[in-house]
Amino acid sequence: MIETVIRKRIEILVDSALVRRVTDAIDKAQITGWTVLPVTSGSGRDGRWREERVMGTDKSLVLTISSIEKAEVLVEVLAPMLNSHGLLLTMWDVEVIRGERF
Amino acid sequence: MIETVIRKRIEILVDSALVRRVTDAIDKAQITGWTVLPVTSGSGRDGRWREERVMGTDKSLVLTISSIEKAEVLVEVLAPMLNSHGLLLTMWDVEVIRGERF
Amino acid sequence: MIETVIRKRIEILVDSALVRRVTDAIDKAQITGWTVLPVTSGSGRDGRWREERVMGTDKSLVLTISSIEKAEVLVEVLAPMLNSHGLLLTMWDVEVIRGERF
Amino acid sequence: MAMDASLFAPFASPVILFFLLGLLASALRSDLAIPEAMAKGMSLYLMAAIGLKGGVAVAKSGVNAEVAAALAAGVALSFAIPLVAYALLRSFGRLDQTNAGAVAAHYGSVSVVTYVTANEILGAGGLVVAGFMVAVLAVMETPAILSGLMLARRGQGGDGHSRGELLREVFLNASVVLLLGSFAIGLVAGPKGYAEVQPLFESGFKGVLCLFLLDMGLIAARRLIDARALNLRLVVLAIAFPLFNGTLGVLVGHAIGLDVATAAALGVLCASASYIAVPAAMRLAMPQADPGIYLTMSLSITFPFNILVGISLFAALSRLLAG
Amino acid sequence: MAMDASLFAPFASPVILFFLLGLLASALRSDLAIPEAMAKGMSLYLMAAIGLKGGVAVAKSGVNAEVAAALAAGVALSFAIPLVAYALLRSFGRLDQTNAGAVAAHYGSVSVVTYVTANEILGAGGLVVAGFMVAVLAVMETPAILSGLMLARRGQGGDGHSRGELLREVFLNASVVLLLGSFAIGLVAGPKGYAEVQPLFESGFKGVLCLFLLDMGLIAARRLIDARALNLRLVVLAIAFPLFNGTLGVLVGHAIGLDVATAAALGVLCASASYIAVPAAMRLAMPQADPGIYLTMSLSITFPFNILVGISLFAALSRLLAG
Amino acid sequence: MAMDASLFAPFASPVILFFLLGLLASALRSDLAIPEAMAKGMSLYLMAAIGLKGGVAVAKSGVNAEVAAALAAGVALSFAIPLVAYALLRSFGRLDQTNAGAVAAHYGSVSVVTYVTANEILGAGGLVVAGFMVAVLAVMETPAILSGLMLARRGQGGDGHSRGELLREVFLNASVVLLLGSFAIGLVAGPKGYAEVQPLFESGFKGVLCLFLLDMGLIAARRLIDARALNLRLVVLAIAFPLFNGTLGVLVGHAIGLDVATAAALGVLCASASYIAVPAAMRLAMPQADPGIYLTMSLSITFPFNILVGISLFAALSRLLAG
Ligand SMILES: Nc1ncnc2c1ncn2[C@@H]1O[C@H](COP(=O)(O)O)[C@@H](O)[C@H]1O
Ligand SMILES: Nc1ncnc2c1ncn2[C@@H]1O[C@H](COP(=O)(O)O)[C@@H](O)[C@H]1O
Ligand SMILES: Nc1ncnc2c1ncn2[C@@H]1O[C@H](COP(=O)(O)O)[C@@H](O)[C@H]1O
Ligand code: NA
Ligand code: NA
Ligand code: NA
Repeated sequence: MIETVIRKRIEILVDSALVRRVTDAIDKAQITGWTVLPVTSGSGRDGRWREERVMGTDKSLVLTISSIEKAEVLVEVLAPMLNSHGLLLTMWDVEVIRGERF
Repeated sequence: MIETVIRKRIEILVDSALVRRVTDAIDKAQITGWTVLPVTSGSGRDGRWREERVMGTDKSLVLTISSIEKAEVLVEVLAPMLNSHGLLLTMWDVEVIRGERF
Repeated sequence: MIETVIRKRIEILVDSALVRRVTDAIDKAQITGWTVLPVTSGSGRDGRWREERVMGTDKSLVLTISSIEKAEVLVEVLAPMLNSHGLLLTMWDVEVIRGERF
Repeated sequence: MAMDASLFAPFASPVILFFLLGLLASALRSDLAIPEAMAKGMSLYLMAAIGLKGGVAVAKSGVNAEVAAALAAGVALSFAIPLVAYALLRSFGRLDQTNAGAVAAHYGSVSVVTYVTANEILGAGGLVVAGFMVAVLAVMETPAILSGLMLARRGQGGDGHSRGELLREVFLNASVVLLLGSFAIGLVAGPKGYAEVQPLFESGFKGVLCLFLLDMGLIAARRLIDARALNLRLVVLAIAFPLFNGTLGVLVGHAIGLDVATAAALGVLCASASYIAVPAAMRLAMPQADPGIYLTMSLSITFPFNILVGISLFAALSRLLAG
Repeated sequence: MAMDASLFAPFASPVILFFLLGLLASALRSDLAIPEAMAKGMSLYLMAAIGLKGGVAVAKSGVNAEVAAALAAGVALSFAIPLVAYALLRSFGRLDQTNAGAVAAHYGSVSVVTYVTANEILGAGGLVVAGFMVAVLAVMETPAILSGLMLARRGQGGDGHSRGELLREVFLNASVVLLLGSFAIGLVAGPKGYAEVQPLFESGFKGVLCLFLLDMGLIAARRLIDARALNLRLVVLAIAFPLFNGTLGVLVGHAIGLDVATAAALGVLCASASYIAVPAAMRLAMPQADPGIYLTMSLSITFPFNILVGISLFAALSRLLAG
Repeated sequence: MAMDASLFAPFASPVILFFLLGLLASALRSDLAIPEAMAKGMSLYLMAAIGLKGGVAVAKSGVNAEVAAALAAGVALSFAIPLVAYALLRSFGRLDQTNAGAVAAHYGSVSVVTYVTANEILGAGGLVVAGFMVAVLAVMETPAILSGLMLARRGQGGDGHSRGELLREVFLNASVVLLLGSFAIGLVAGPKGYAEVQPLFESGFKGVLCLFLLDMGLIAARRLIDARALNLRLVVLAIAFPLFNGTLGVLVGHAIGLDVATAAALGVLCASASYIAVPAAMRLAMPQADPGIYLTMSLSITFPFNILVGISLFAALSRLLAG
């Protein structure tokens, strides 16, 4: 059987205009990579939004896999933005193959 | 270290035409929000589908984070639709920051 | 309370040109279905990429839910491609409803 | 001899040739594909364009008893066609109540692209369809959904929660709103206002239709290849329905006094089957019905049949009736 | 009497009628929607088209003191308008410092689509706006962002990390680059080079504008329906601002010697509020400000007001001033 | 003197100016971007348009020995160019076997947009390329992929599983199918059928090409900025290849008796490097090869070089050879 190791998967929902800042933080935490997924619409305390053209209100989902240590570094780095810019961050354990990459 | 709490992450794959009904159920369960992701294609017992234009066969992925109690309420509310409308629901524990929001 | 069972959720990030090969592997492992999500951009050891038109560098995320046994079969089947084609595979336990389907 | 030529003339039109290219490319499993946003954009464009054009035509011609008769006939046919179709789907087609109702609803409703293509093919043969038929097209979209649902649910209580949602979906669905809306805009703006936007909506029309039919060909063939639920009986019905309903439409058209072209267009509307509005409504109201049946029949068999054969046939029939 | 007619003439134009259709469809909660990629594509097209056209016009007319005066007036007005707006938003509107600064920035900046629509409506009334106004449009996008930020942050240290990012966002944002870039291309290519691409950029223009305004109508009405944060005081300001700023713009235009059409266009620029560039900058620089306030005011109230009423009003005013 | 002017004339064309705008905007790190669906849509449009136009031209001119010679030359050159390129990439470029094979395949294949742009630039200089060159373009896409793979895999057993998939990818890839398909449609429909769709496919062509090249400029410059794997030797090769291959193509063109314009176009095809079909095939067949090398060379260096310099150069050379 193929061997797997446990890593953290972190997903961050963020204004598209701020994606760059989040991925810079990921690079700074020396995590090997990240992937961005599109998002169509949503609703939260600020009300509903839709992928509303170029109006600065659309969001993206940034996903990154990392070791637990680097995940903690990333969360520390992002902490101020989490509140000021209303990021939504979730994190959980996943099995990965070729774990030495992360 | 930043403190995290455990919440449920629920993802529901649903016909795009029915997204509204699912998000209404989420609102009714008093969960603070939800986010919709696009989906490109898939295959199941009913065979293959693709993001087939405006033909009513395309799907979306609705994602919501909530406390365990509210998650249970949501699942109860959605239960009839899960069968009749063939929703695909998965649910797992995640760590979140600013857990008081959910 | 509605009963849930534990299944594996597997997500595989793969060049869009190779999605077909991954879904064939899923079908071969006799898993009941799969769903493909679009992906916008990313960064890894090979540097950054963006959803760059029809240039063969765009990626997709293939998601499938299966029993633990079938998940193991799938991972075995995909193992050679994981290295040669640089797939990114993560896997974790989720609760599902109507678990007999998977 | 002349009729023969007119039957085959469409096959030299780029519009039809692009549709064939799409069918062929999918059959060969090429990866040619039209981006979804582009396909949706083209369909919005086509609907706005025919709506406008129809409205302007009516602004010129005025409204008369013929228009009212055509609208009434359209509504009645859309209601009635599912009843016959349902009976045949149950008996000859061996479908259960739910699936028979769902399929019947598709055949009572209409396909916008079939109508648009018919307009072009008829026009190339010198048959100019009356502008008000756009309004007939719009009003024929929904009645069939209601009779289809009624048939499918006889003896089963409906799903109360979703009634309002469904009615909104049915009466305010995108294509009805856009068709009737741009029809009204054409009426209000008239020929003068239309002149401003004519370059986009008229010059580009046939070219866009080519690309759109390329996409339809790709999708129709792909769906047929992936089809699991289809059997020979259903294929037979998917060809018999347009033949029967189209003939009925042409006859009714002549009976209520429509001209040759317009009666042929009514035939095409009756012959065509919906593959956009009705499937969406079915997913909401009858999720148990199998899209592998209703979409494959309407989109992969009836639609190509009408584009390649039906339209020319109903034109010939309408000419024949006019003597 | 004549003025009356000219005030209502726009309502027979398909451009305006499609906007009304969008508002109506959203109000009825129809599911009509324009795919996002298509909307973005149309907005890129419209900007490239007006940029090119403006550049070609200036290539023909040459640059003179009038151009310099108009550019200077545009920059000054964009800087200054937020100052007055801020004061009113704080006092009459009862907003906090952050939200007042954010809203003020929107009203100092401009809306490209309002400008484009004004060009068409003015043109239909025989008023041809000078080509260089495209450059004025481009330079008016950003100064207001800076004064808005300054107002919102008085007494609070700025966020050092993001300054560079913000300036890039502000000065190199997509619409500024595309407007000025295609303006420059028009200048260099001149009438001869432009002739090659005219079929796409000129013939299709009004039709594309129709579909784009359909989308804007859909979005504006939907946002208004979903709005939570709006109150009557803010609605009043969202109508008072364009009236006041537009009048100011027309007066300044006449004062610096612009012709009737061009002064009216300057009025429209002042009256219009940004809903693309500025919201994006605000999300970066002032995430605490509430889009439910600034977007709803600029997009759902001021934008429709200008399209339906403001443009005709400023045209009438400019004619009046010219005697 | 006259030649000098003709060399610089393209820089006043909006087509080239929009490409430069794209390069500049990316270099300044502006956020200007074309939605992906729109870019794909435009590329489908451009391919359908040149396919149709070529087919109609051949329908008029008929097929003769020249056409056969050009097709044969195209296939032979596409097979042969990778052999030379591979040797240089291994020795001078210091690439390993896999990457050298992958890059070589790109240079043997062709770039549709380079061809389209060349058509416009040559046409503006009075050089009308023969319609059948569209077919040559289509047949040159794939042979290079096969020779590139052969080179990369010498002495290593191929991956059996994927052979069929690869061949389908190669011979039925979207651009080959669309180019040949619309070429065939043009042939069948002829000038009369083409007239119907000409407004879309001909009038809009140059304008769409402008927007498409804007996007190409944005992508090419962005990729160059993000590039990690490139070194000076590879940059030198990415300029030497088009110079050498383009000259070869022009010479072969004259040798087989093509006219000035058509020989120049064959030169452009040889000089151009694929950045769509071949990269996709490489990801399937040689995932170990680094896109950071082959895409950056073909897209960010060779493509701009050909657009800005190469096309004019091969036109001048072809004129020179014709005396
Ligand atoms: N640690 C990571 N987390 C999330 N996505 C990643 C990670 N590493 C790589 N990726 C994604 O996988 C793609 C290929 O990675 P690589 O093979 O390292 O170039 C990247 O472009 C990213 O989209
Ligand atoms: N409980 C939740 N689950 C999933 N997504 C959420 C949730 N709460 C908020 N969101 C997303 O985060 C965005 C911003 O939320 P908020 O900051 O509460 O306005 C919303 O528009 C949703 O897309
Ligand atoms: N095991 C699975 N894993 C992931 N997605 C699935 C799975 N089974 C079904 N799906 C998705 O759910 C849709 C409906 O499935 P079904 O109801 O089985 O036809 C499919 O088209 C897939 O997109
Ligand atoms: Na029908
Ligand atoms: Na303003
Ligand atoms: Na080449």
